[in-house]
Amino acid sequence: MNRRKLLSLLGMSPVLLTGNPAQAGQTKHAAAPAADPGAVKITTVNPKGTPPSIQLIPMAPRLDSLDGKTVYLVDTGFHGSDALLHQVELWFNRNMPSVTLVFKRKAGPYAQDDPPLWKEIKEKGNAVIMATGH
Amino acid sequence: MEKLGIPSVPMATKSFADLAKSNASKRGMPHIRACFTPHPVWGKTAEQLMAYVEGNDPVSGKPLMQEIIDGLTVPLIAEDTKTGMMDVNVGPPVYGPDTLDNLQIHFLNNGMTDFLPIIIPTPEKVDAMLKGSSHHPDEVVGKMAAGAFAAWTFTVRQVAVNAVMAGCEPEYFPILLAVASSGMAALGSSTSSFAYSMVINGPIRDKLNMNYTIGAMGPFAQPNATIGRAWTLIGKNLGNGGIPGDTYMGSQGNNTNYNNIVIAENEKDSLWTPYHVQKGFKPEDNVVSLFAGEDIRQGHGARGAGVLENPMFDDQISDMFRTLTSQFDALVICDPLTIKRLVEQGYDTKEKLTDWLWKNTMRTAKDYRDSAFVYTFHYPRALRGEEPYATWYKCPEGTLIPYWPKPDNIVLVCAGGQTNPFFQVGNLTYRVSVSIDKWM
Amino acid sequence: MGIPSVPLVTKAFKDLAILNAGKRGMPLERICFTPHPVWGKTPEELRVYVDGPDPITGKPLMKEVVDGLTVPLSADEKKTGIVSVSVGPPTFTDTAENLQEFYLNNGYTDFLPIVLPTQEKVDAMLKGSSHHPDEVIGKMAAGAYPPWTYTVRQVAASAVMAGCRPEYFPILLAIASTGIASLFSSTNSFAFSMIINGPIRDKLEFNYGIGALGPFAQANATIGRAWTIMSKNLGNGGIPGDTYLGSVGNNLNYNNVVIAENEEASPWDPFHVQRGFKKEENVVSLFRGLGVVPGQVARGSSVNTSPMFDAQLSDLFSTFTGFFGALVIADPLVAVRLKEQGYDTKEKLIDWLYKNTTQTVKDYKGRNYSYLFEYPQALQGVEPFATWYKLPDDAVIPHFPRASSFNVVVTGGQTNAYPQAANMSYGVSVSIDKWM
Amino acid sequence: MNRRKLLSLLGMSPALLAGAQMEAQQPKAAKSGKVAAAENAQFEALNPKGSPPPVKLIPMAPRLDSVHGKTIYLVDTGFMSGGVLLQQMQIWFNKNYPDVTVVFRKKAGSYMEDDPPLWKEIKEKGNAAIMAIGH
Repeated sequence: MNRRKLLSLLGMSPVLLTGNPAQAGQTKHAAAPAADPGAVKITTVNPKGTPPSIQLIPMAPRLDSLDGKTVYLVDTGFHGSDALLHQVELWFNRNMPSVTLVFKRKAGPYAQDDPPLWKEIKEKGNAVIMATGH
Repeated sequence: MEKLGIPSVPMATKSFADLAKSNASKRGMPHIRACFTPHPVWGKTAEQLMAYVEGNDPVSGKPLMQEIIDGLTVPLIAEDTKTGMMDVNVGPPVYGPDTLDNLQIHFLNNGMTDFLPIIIPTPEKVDAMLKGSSHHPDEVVGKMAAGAFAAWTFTVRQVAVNAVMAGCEPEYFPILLAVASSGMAALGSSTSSFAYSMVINGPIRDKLNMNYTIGAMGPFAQPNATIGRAWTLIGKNLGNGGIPGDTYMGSQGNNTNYNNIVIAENEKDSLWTPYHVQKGFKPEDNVVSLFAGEDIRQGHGARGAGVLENPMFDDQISDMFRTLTSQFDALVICDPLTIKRLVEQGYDTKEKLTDWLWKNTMRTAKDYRDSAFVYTFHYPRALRGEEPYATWYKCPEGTLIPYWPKPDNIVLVCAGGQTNPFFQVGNLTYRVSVSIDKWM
Repeated sequence: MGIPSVPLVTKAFKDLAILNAGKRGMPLERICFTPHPVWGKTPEELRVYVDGPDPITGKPLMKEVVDGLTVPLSADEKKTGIVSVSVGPPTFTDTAENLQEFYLNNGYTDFLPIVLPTQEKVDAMLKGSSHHPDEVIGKMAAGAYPPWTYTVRQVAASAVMAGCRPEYFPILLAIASTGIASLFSSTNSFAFSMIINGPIRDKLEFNYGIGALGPFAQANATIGRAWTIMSKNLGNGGIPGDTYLGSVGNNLNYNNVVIAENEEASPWDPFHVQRGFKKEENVVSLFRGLGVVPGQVARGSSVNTSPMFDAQLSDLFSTFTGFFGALVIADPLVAVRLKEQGYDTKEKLIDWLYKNTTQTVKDYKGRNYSYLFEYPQALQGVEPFATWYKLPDDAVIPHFPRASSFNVVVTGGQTNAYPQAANMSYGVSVSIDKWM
Repeated sequence: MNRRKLLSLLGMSPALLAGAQMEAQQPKAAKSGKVAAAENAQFEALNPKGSPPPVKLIPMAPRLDSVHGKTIYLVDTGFMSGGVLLQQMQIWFNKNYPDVTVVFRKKAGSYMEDDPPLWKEIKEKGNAAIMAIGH
């Protein structure tokens, strides 16, 4: 930038800068304001993308009771969920001793699926309790 | 020098050409005869520098030394000897009438914004903002400069204009008046690109629906977003800061200057005393505390970060301090879960933890002396005998010393939504706490 | 699967659990809640949780679990079929002031003022690209959610809102086409960044001089912001407690660290040329990670006549996590000095940094990310993690797994000689020209 | 938030959630009013600038007839390597203007601080000054 432009950015008086219009001047002059222009309505577009449709999944039929059934306790790997499930296991031992409990840590990082485990539960289990969150 | 009657020529590197000229003008010598060398001078050999001396001024294209001698000997013209006072023009009090689109462009093109869209400060909107405070619109709030420049003054009304532009609601206005009254600009002129931060305490956080839980420091609530942004607009328009090459020289810039790290303390979920109470305010007082420094970073890289069973957050925070400069202090932001764990470890007050951190985070005197700014800012104080700097400069290189003079140089604040026990560390120094209630 | 199941979730994740169940097609899933947190609690404390009530319903937790598995399903719970999700009408009509408030209150913005996306403004934005307004250009999700799709026109609406000019539009289309959202659902508060290369930097007057990373130019300010607005509107990201869970939040999400490379003042190849593009091509490259730190905080960063930036950078990286990469953001003065020291290519510098930035195996294993993400890979034999996990605790290993963890870009105004560095990984480079 | 409200945030159809309000509806019911191009309406906007202090003009010092036989102070303000540059300049003067007395001085204190004793010395003993700033 040249000196004149720099000085005018400072807002220095044109006395020193003959012929240079001050930069921080008026905007283009326009006609007088319309009556209450802020009340005029305008139309804008919705910026949202298109979400996928959701396939509803019917929940699995419930068991008549847990007596004599096999319940899988699945740990998804978050801090502390194994310890919590262990307490759940102890609760069943105390209160519903006929329930068989199987503790499983889901393989892989928490965002990954574990198809072999789901297959095992499908074959051997009757119900699942999953712990997530820390 | 010129004031003393001695002709002088300031010489700067090409990068500082704009700055040198505008500074001379602000100091009253718009026609000073400045000369420029190529950039940088730093890191060059004697031979390379001799080539600079014998070469041309890269700004004017003329031989450098000829220009210097001319600068000292060519007689002055009338303009050069002008004296008196010169007013600086910042434009008319009102722009328009014009369309909203044209006004938006006008504000943007004239450096009055952070280059993001603004709410156009119409008289109606500014009046509505002024209703957010009992203070008279013409009351002078304070003075502000972005560095070693002459400070600009400003009124309640001028703060209101900037608050409207940033997108603030009138209920936020007392916070902005409190921030502006500190005179601290959120864009400092240094060639280092500094970061700024504000901590907000008191019932006003809930009254304004400030976010201090999930995503506390991100773009998830209007007061957090707009109050932080308003500080940058205030720095530009009321403190004349943020003009690159003139009042802003940060070589690379700092990405936190968009929002200036607004932190509403999560007092509800914190097991520790809120920050403003530590500063002597009452819990029911509303207070904004301002910080300045380098940056803020997450604690994930600390040794032992996020370990499964027994995280030692004291060790982790201390470990993060390894990459902080002693020129600035430490602002540690803890999620409430982190604090719960620290309390279980025995740190039931902030003071216990800052005391431990201060005693257990050490570096060698050599590392201290070799870190940024210390030579520039601490060494002169050491020469004057000021402690602990004098001792830190006298002791052998291998001596272990603390990072900062006192445990108070470490500040702890609670924010976060308890989805994970994390913490963040800012290399930021506490500057001032201001009552918001006084500006209501 | 046909097996009745009950998820156990801590109270802090209540909204998330319900919303996710809805998105997965089971809006009425029987979720049971425990107090928060579970993590760090003793077995005795957890037993109190198990014996106590669900903090949301107030009913005994284990009764709820057993009921969840045994009480017969209601008609609604058995429902099947496809539910379409509404995002509201295509346009809104009101006064400018009310609309500004409406967009803000409905989560369409980053809570800062916007330019209202009127039909005229969106049409003008669309003129910035030759692509058809109805072309579907990508899919985006802020995490493990079903992604949303969007058209050129929908990108244009977010671009207008952010304050972009029509000339910027191809850059936004290029970013949107990657499907990468700048607000990610993790409980970590991630930061994002983009590097812009090519002649478009000058055409759009990007700032890559003084204050390059700060609020000093319209292109830098609005394009970065537009990424966050797109992530909210097109990828359904950034809803706290639902698609955004970052506990503490990240201040860099306002602008997403827009870096226009100072190709002219750099002594090295520009970033896009390193990635196989031609110098005259316009390219945007995306990064993700944790944050940015300045070189002033490194050991040996004092002002002196022979700064060793290689060692300073290496020291700076010692508090980075190796899970993300290291992006060196060098001022041209730093780059020129490094070249004088013998690093005449970015690759030479990277090679040195990779070899000389080290840690002990003990420190490596002690980091959470290693255990959560790299230990499973080590078990599967993925290198270098497999070897690292076998070494003794005091063995010294690189801080980052590969030389490709490092990247170097040059920007800044040469007023002082400091770098910045981001703990961020390279994601992808996209041609901007294809979207012109 | 309850489940109904949360699911309605997802935009799920009210068929499943009878009675739940859709959030993403029209803004406050648009009354009949004219839907026109408010784009062209005229507004006034206040200037956001503060008040800068006036600048006191300082006349520059009279220039020398020539530098021959004069004493010139080279002042290093303490930025990186400024001193090395000025030393080269001193060598240049010795070579090209051997009758000029060149005095090299480093300004005391950090770069923000003033150094009155130095200014006094230059006023008394010097005829001209060259100051190096910037790195």
